[in-house]
Amino acid sequence: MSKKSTPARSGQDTDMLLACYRGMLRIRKVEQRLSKLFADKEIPGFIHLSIGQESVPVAISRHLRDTDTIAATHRGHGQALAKGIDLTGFVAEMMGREHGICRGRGGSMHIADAKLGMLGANGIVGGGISLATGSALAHKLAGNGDLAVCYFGDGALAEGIFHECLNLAALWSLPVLFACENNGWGEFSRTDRQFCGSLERLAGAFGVPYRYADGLDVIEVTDVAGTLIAQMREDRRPAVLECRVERFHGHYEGDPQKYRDPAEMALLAERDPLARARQALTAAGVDTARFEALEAEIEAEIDAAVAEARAAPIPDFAAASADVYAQA
Amino acid sequence: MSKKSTPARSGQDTDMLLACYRGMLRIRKVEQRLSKLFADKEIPGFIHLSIGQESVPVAISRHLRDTDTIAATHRGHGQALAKGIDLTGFVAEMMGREHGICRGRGGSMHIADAKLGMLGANGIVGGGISLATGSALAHKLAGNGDLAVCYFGDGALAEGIFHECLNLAALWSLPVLFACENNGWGEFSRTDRQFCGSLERLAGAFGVPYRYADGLDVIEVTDVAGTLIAQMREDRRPAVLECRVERFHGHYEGDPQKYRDPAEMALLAERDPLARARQALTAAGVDTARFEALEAEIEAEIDAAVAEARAAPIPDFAAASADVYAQA
Amino acid sequence: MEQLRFGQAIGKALADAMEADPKVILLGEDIGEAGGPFGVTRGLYQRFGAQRVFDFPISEAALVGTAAGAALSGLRPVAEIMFMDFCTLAMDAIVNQAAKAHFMFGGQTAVPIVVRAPHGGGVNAGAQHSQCLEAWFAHVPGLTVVCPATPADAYGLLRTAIASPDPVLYIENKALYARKGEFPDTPAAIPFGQARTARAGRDVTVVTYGAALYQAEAAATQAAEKGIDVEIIDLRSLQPWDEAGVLASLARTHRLVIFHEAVEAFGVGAEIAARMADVGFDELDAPIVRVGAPFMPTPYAPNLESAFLPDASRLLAAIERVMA
Amino acid sequence: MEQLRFGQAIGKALADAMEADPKVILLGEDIGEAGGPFGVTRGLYQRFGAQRVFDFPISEAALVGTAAGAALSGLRPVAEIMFMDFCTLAMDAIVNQAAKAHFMFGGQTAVPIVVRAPHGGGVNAGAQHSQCLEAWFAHVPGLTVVCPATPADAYGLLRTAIASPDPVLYIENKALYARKGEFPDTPAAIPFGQARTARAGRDVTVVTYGAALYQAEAAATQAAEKGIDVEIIDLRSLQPWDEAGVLASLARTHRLVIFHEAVEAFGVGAEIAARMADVGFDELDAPIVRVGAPFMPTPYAPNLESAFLPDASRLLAAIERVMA
Ligand SMILES: Cc1ncc(C[n+]2csc(CCOP(=O)(O)OP(=O)(O)O)c2C)c(N)n1
Ligand SMILES: Cc1ncc(C[n+]2csc(CCOP(=O)(O)OP(=O)(O)O)c2C)c(N)n1
Ligand SMILES: [Mg+2]
Ligand SMILES: [Mg+2]
Repeated sequence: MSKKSTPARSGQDTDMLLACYRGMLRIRKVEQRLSKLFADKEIPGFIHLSIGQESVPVAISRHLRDTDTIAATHRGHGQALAKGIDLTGFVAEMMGREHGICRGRGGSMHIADAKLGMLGANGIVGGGISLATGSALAHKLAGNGDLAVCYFGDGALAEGIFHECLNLAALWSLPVLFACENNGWGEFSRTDRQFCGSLERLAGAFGVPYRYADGLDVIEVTDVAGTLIAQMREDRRPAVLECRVERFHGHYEGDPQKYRDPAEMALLAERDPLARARQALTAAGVDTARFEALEAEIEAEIDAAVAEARAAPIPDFAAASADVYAQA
Repeated sequence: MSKKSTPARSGQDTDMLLACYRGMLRIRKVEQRLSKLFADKEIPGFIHLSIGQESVPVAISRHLRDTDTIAATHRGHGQALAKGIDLTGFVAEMMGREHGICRGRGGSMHIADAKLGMLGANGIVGGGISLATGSALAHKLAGNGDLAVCYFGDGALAEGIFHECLNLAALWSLPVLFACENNGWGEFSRTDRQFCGSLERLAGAFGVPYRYADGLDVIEVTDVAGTLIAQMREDRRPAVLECRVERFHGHYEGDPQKYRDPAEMALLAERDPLARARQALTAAGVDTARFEALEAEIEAEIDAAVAEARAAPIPDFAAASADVYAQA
Repeated sequence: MEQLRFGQAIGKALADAMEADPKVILLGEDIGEAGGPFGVTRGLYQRFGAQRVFDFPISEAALVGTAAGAALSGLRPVAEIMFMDFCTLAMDAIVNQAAKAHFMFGGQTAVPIVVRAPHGGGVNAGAQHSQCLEAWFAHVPGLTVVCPATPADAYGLLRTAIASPDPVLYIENKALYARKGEFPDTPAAIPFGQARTARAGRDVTVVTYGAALYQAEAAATQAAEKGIDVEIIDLRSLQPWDEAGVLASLARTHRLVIFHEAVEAFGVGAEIAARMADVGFDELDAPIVRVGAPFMPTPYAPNLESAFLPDASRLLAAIERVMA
Repeated sequence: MEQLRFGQAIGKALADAMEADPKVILLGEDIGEAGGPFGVTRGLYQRFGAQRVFDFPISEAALVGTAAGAALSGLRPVAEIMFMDFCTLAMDAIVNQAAKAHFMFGGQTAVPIVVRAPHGGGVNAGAQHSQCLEAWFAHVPGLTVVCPATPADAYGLLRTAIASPDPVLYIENKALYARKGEFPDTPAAIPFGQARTARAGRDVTVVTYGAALYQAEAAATQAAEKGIDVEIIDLRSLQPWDEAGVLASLARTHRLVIFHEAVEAFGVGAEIAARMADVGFDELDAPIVRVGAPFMPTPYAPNLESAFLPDASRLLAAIERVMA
């Protein structure tokens, strides 16, 4: 594990790193609040936090337009927030309220914001892969220059649908970015006990460009994602991006992670993209006051969102049951 | 397309080539008879002939034991015959008779002989892939040294189940040979318009050994399959074998193949593994009388099988409907 | 009225829908240059081109999944599953993705896809190429399921399906493709959930759908010779189905037989019977009898398959039973 | 009689079956070292080792397909699908391969697999983690489908399922895992197709299965206060189901309500109702009423999900209706 921190090369670079840091911090703070709300039973069901993995959606989203589409995962809060989802609607959804972005019908695993091109989070591992591929087909036929981003975990690599869609995207030249958030785990099992393929070589077998980036370093991810996406806007072909990240929390919130080696857990702090970015920002002269202001700003936003969500009514059953079909 | 014929290196080689030739000729003659029976409406439904592809199962089966298992395809007559299926039971099955190997309940796409470790032909493209993989798991746990052969067409490469099983077989070291009969077509569409992956590189992505053999040359296939299988008996790991073959008949019997380029069709004769083998045998001194005797012998066997099948009763519906469950 | 084949009516509906709406695209195995395994899409690739008609790799999960994703991004894909039996490979996309997206996302989105799936036996294609699995889909909230029997209905329901914002399973019996029927000069879209009275009668209501209609008509003719006047209701839509229409017929005849090609147990007929045993209970003068395929996989041998497929004679026996 | 939790009874059945037959192996995601997502397989990996208990990659199609292939080669695999909703990814292996092999191959082979699948809602897990899809499988010839409600039945049916030469869908309601119940000192295998009279009564028969049983018991208690004596039949097996047992109860009570958690339309209850509207017609003194979930995906918000799930009060209303 390299300890070199991202060098902030210039003022402009510092601004960008700060923006990335802010985006990651916002996701972190929101999820920490979700964790608390869950522990307090204000959020029901089960939720999967992406704490430790914030760099990937933040970095990718920097290169996305509103009209680009994304398929998110069960661990997709960061993916949604980075794409720009409204925080109150997001929190209210978790809390099962009428003002939730999905009017309380979906929950954490089904967060979607159609206006932002969200094809939805997905409770099915690999479920978003074909949706994103199909969305890329629509973009291609519309000739609009948009692209689709398909987020998925390393566990989803074992699902056949990934193979099917990688083939299709390569065969038909579809502008879909397959973005693998590789946290080394699928639930309670290490991914290397579940999947033995090389993603790089799989992409290569279909002639699809592949790039790796260390999720510890948000600037590296931003650069690599930027290169791939710029290329995709040009040549309208698929690409694969793999980022190593760490899953700080359990598989689901409340998972005690007994199956993880304490020694490994102890090392996680060193693999925190936020700590890394903050270190670099500090080195570039950003002072504590600035960080504190950032935090305060975000906490205030979250407080407001939670308060608004709490105040929102619970959804009406009759209305929900009448809304199974889009056809009136 | 190389015109060099297989050199028959010695008397032993000639014997082996003759045995291969006989195996291929038997498949060819049986399928030609099926073609006639189908045209005469003695065989109902639809059948998929493997004429032009006989070398692969003949070559592979030379290295198989009775207890090795195979999963066959919709184009699997040759695979079944090479494994040693009883010809009368086979023909009677096609004709929908009680004496059919599946008592007339399965038909061409569901030919199975449990005694010979046949996991069944399959009407689902890719349907046999997981069956063979599971069978290899059983072999591995039994520690019996047996292996499973999974035949599949190039069209099946696009199905996700192939990816899932390649991963599993590599991950768990399962002795399954993935044998791809690549005839360049999936129904009425060229495979290169359906699949753009490299099988070799896919296998490589999972660390699975891959070998190619030209199906035109039954000796080449025998050698390559032999090497892979010997290795598999040793190391109990999966392997991939890809053989280029030609589909002489239509996708299904009766398919006029209007979608194929006449120029390409005209070249098929040059890609006939039987013609190639016969040429080599002739060069090695096998005379016409010998070939004629072979043909006569096989035709007599087929005549007898067809006669017996024709004489067999049609199946009883009550018995069939009572046999949906194995549990008495 | 001209005569048109059932398969041609489907092809015409596809063509007219594509003409009317550039967002309609077709996805399926061998549907392009080759014109489809049953010739239903013949000429469409040539007419609309490679940007509208897509030959799909043999990967049914991706087929329906990409259709759903394209629909979420504004297209109106019609996906062909070559044989309904292969829906087994695409269930996640149909059931967990397409059917639920509108609801789960709080009404923000719609998934206007049509999945065309040929079902049915009679061609000795064996157990994996003959199944009638419509009951599965009718059980899934969010899906619409239709199964036409005539060329006019095939056309009209397909136009409605393609125009619908919701995912529709459009089921066509492959034995019908070559069958000719009357076709109106100006064919109309047919709304979901409206049954058609295929034959008016006073004594017993036979509810059916798809190719079984023709066996029902034959049975009705035979019943008439025995003095039994059969009313035939062709459901056309299975989800939603015309409960009011069936009930109205039952209120006239007081006897009900349900007839379909699918396996009887847990089939579509079970729901019709169950509803009528509830809301129609007071109208019933006889047991509700269902006639469907026996509980076994479709057998291959011609004599076995003939015995397996529900036919007019089994239906007639059921009609006579409820009249007894 | 000791008390055992439902989930523990399943674990014990697995352990006892593995002890009794070395051919029994377990395949599933996270079932090994981690002990399973719901703890059902806890300790089995440690006890039986990596050659008997397999953590499977996240690939459900291969999971059931390899189980079927291993079964064809002599093993008796028990495959766990983590949530029944994910069966959508394994339908081909279940329906086109495992269910049909014995028949298609003329009785040469058997496919002794068990697919364990947790169904049911109540934990705010949303539309893709709550479905009760048993009706699909009950419609497929070749499959056996069971759904126990008590620890004793969970044990007994699982032993029978593992011993069966045929593919069995073994469905467990995840809300039951922690529920305790009486467990016999020498637990016995329970044959397929035999219902259990969970409560004897004279006025109305309630047919149910799985976790819904407990709501039915609550409703029966409430009904008793109103002077209605409810008989509860717990089906336990859905395919085959105990038609004779249900009919015998109906012949005593002359009134029938069917109650399950699954979506009502085209659900398991439809078949029960349809059969009773046929063979039980003469016994019926009232409409057959079904109570199941409304026709919508499982909603997430707790208040929505509570309103969605069929409960004792809805059942009681149905009981009162048929008594009216
Ligand atoms: C098809 C399917 N199988 C299994 C599950 C259960 N499940 C939920 S998350 C998960 C692990 C996924 O691992 P990965 O894709 O790496 O994502 P991560 O949780 O690590 O972010 C599993 C097995 C599921 N939701 N869907
Ligand atoms: C799952 C599935 N999809 C589609 C089909 C229809 N189908 C039968 S054979 C075939 C082509 C298969 O091509 P390939 O695997 O190369 O085998 P070949 O026919 O060339 O031997 C197709 C699409 C099927 N039987 N099963
Ligand atoms: Mg992971
Ligand atoms: Mg091919």
